[in-house]
Amino acid sequence: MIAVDFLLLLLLVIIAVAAISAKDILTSIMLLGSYSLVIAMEWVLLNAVDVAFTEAAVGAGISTILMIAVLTRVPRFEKEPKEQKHFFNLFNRSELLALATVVITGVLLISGTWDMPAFGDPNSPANSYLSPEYIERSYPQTGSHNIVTAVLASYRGYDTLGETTVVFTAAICLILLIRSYKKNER
Amino acid sequence: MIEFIADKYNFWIAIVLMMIGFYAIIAKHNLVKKVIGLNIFQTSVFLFYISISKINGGTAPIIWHPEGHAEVVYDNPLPHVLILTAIVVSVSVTAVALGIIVKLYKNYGSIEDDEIKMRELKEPELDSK
Amino acid sequence: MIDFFTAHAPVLAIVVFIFGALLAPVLGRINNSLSYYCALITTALSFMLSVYLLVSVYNNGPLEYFLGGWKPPYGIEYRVDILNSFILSVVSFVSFLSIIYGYGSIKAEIYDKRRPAFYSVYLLFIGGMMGILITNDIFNMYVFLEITSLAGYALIAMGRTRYSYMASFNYLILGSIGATFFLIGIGYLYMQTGTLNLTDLAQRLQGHFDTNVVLVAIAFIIVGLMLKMAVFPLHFWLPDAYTYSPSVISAAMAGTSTKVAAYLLIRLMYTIFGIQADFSGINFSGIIIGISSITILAGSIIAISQTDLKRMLAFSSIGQIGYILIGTAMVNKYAFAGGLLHILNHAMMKTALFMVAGGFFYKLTSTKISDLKGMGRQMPFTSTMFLILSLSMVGIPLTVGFISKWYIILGAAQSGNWIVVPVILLSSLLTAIYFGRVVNTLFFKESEASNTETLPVKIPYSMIGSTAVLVFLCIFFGIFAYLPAEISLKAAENIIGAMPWK
Amino acid sequence: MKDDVILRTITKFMLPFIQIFAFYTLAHGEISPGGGFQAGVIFSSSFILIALVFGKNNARSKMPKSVNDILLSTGDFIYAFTGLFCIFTGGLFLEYGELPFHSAKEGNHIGMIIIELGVAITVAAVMMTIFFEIAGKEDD
Repeated sequence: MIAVDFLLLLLLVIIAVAAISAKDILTSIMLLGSYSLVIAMEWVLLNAVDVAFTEAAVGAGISTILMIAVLTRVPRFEKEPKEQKHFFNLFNRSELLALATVVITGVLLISGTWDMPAFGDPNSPANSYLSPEYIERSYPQTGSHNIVTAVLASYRGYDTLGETTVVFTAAICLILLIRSYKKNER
Repeated sequence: MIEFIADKYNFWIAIVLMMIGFYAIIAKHNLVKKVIGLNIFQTSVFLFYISISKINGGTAPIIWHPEGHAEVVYDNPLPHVLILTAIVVSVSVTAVALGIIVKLYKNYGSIEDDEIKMRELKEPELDSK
Repeated sequence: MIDFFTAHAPVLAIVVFIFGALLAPVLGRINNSLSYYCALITTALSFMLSVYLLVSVYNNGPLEYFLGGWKPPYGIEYRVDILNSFILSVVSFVSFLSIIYGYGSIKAEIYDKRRPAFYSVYLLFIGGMMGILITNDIFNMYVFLEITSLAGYALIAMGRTRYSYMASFNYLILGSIGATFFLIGIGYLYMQTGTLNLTDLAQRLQGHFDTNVVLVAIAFIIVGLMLKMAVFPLHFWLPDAYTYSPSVISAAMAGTSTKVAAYLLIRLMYTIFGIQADFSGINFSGIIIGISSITILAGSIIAISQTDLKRMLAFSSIGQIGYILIGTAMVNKYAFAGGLLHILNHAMMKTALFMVAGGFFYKLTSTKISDLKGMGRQMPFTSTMFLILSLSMVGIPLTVGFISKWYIILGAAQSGNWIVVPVILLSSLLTAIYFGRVVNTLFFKESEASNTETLPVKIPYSMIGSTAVLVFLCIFFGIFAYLPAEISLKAAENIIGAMPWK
Repeated sequence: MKDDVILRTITKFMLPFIQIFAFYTLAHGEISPGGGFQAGVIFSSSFILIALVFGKNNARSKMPKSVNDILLSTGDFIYAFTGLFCIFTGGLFLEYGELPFHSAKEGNHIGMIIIELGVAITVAAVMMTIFFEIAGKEDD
C-alpha cells in the first residue's frame, strides 16, 4: 500500500517537472492532463472517491480540452527567453528570482509540517473533532449514504451555493470577455 | 527517523509539487505555461488537504450498511467536501485566465508577457478595442 | 413582510446579489435597460438591509444566523457585529452610488450588447465582497473571495485600452497566488484545530500558538491577504488594474476591494490570532506597523512621479491602505476607531476622486495630467469637487480626511507608538505635493488648443450627481463627525475588549 | 475529423450512454460517489464531443446560445430559490428540514436532490459556454 502510494507520488513529481519544462505547450498540456489523472488515482488510494471522480472529470477532462481549444488559437511553442544566463548557463534572472522565492516558501511550508500530526493519525485534531460527528449524524439526519454528499449539500450547503455561483461567474465572465457582437472586433 | 519520514512524506511531496507549480508561475514568460503552473500549484494544495483526511485503516466515507456501521472506521469527509468546492473554483479561474489569453493574443499577436510589455512600451495604443 | 426582511436580513443582504446577478443577463435579453434597473434595485436593497443591520447591531448587540439551520461548527454561521455591519454599509453604499454613476459612464465605455453581462459580473463582484464581510466561517470566506476576484478580473479587462487585458491577467496570477496561500493557511489551521468556524478556531487555537503549524499558517494567510490588499512590496498589480479599468470599476474597486481584504486581516488578527500575542518572540503588532509605515511612505513617494491621474490615484490608494492597517494594528481604542473611520473616509474620497477622473476621461478620453491644463475653466464644477477632495485627502480640518488622521495620531500618542506620528505628518505633506501639482495644472495652466476640440460633450447628470453626493458627505461627516466616530469607537471597544487571549 | 466514418459512428453510438451515465451519476449521488457537479460535467462533455466530431455548428444547433444562456441562470436560481423557499416555510435559509414534507429527514433528502439538480444544470451549461466561447467562432 505504502509502496504504491510512494510510487504514485514519485510519478507525480516526474510528470510535474516534465510538464513545466517542455517547450512544446501541447506536450505540457497533455502532461497536465495525466498529472490530474494520476493525482485522481492517488486520491482513490486515499479513499477520497468523490474528489477523485471530480478531478478525473474536470482536471483530466474539461480543463485539458479547454487548454487545447486555446492552443488552436495561439502559438504552440514557447519562445526561448532572451535574458542572459548565469550559473553555468543554467538560470536567467527571472528564474533565479523564482527559485529563491520557491525555496523560501517551500522551506517555510516544510518547517510547518515538523510538529504536525502524522499522516493517517486517527487522533489528530482534524480527524477527531468534527468528522466523527458528521459520520454519526449524516445518515439519521439527511438519509444520505454518502457522507460527503450530505455534508456538501446540507451541512455546508451554503458553500455549495457559493461554488455554483463561482462557476456561473466564470461563464458570465467569459461571455463578457470573449463573445463577439460586432464584426471585426478585436 | 524512518518513522518520522513515513509519517510526513505525503505532506512533503505535496509541498514539493506545490513549489514546482509555483516556480512555473513566477519563472515562465509564456502565459499558457503560467496557467499550467497555477493548475499544478492548486491541485497539489488539494493533495495536501486530502492527505489530512486519511485515517489508517479507514475506508471511503460512504455508509453501505447503516445498521451496524459503528465498527467501521471512515475517513474524514470534511476535507473532501472542501476540495470538491476548491476544484470547481480552480477550473473557473483557469477558464477565465484562458479567456484573457485568447484576447491578449488577438490584440498583441503574442502570449509571452515580456514581448507584450515591450510592444506596449513601443507603441502604446489607446482606444484600440 | 417587514418581519420577513428583518428576521433574515443577514442572509438576504448577500443573496439579493446572487439573485440580481442571475436575473440581469436574462432580463437583458428582454430589454437592455431592464438589467440596469436590476443592478440598481439590487444594490439599493442591499444597502437598506446593511443599514438596518448596522442599526440593529448597534442597539442590540451581535447577531447570529445559522445557514441551513445547522449549529456551528457543523454548519456555516453568519455573525454580524458593529465592525462588519459598518463596512457592509460602506461597501453597499459605494456600490450603489457607483451604479448610479455608471448610468452615464457605462453607456460611454461599454458596448451595449455587453451591458447585461457587465451588470451581472458587477453584482457578483460586490456580492462576493459582502459575503466575505458577513461570514464567520473561514472556508466560506475563501469561496466568496474567489467569486469577487473572478468577477474583478473580468471587470478590469473591460477597460478601453488593450493593455487592460494584461493588467487583468497580472492581477489574476497574483490574486490566485494570494488566494492559494490563503487556502494553504486554512489547511494548516484545520490540521491543528479540526474546525473552520472562526469563533471555534479562536478557542481551539488557545495554547497552540507556539507550534510551527500555526505560525506558518498565520504567515501564509497574512502574505496571501497582503497580496490582495496591495501592501507595498506586493503591490505590483494594483496600479495597472486601477489605471486600465473602466471608470466605474476604478471607482467601485478603489472604494471597496482592498478594504475588504484589510477587514479580513483585521478580523483574523483580532478574533483568532491575537495581534498582541508575543509568541516565539514575534510581535505581530510591531511588524504590521512597520510594513504599513513603509507602505504609506512608498505609496505617496511613487505617486508624486506619476504622469497619469488615475495611476497617481492608484499609488495614493496603496499609501492610504497603510493608514487603515497602521490604525488597526496599534492595539488602542482610538487608533482602531481611526483606522475604521479611514475605511469609510477613504472609500468616499477615493471613489469620488476616481469618479472625477472618470468625468475628465468622459470629456477628454484621456487621464494624462498634462491633458488637464485649463480644465478648471471648462469644467468648473468637476474641478472644484476635485479641489475639495484633494484638501480632504491632505487632511485639512472640517473634512473627513482630518478626522481619521486625528484619531490615529491620538491613538498613537496614547499607546506610545511615536514613530507613527512623523510618518503620518510626512505623508500628508507628500499628499499635498502630488495633489497640489494636479490642482495647479487644473486651475493655473492655460489649455492648449489641441484638446479643445473634444469638448462639446456634456457630462451626464448621473455622473456629476453621484460624485457631488460623495463630496457633500466628505464635508458633512467632516463637520458632524460624531456619528461615524461613535459607531467606530463602539466597534473598537467591542473588538479590543473581546480579544481572546486576555 | 468531420469525415472519419469510424469516429462518427462510434460517437453516435456513445452519446446516449454518456448522457445516461450523467443522469445515473446525478441520481446516485446519495449512495455512491458522484453528484450534481460531476453529472453536469459529464453531460456537457457529450456536447463537447459532438462539437469535436461533427463541428461546432452542429453542436450549437443542438444547444442554441439562447437556451444555453438561460440554463446558466436556471440551475443556480433553482438552488438559491430552494434556499429562499425554506424561509417562506418558516425555516432559515437553506434549511431543507422545513420544506413541506413528512419529516425533517425526508425534507433534507428531497432538498438535497433538488439542489443537486440545480448544480447539475448550471455546471453543464457553464462548461458548454466556456468551451464554445474559448473554442471560437462557430464556423471553422
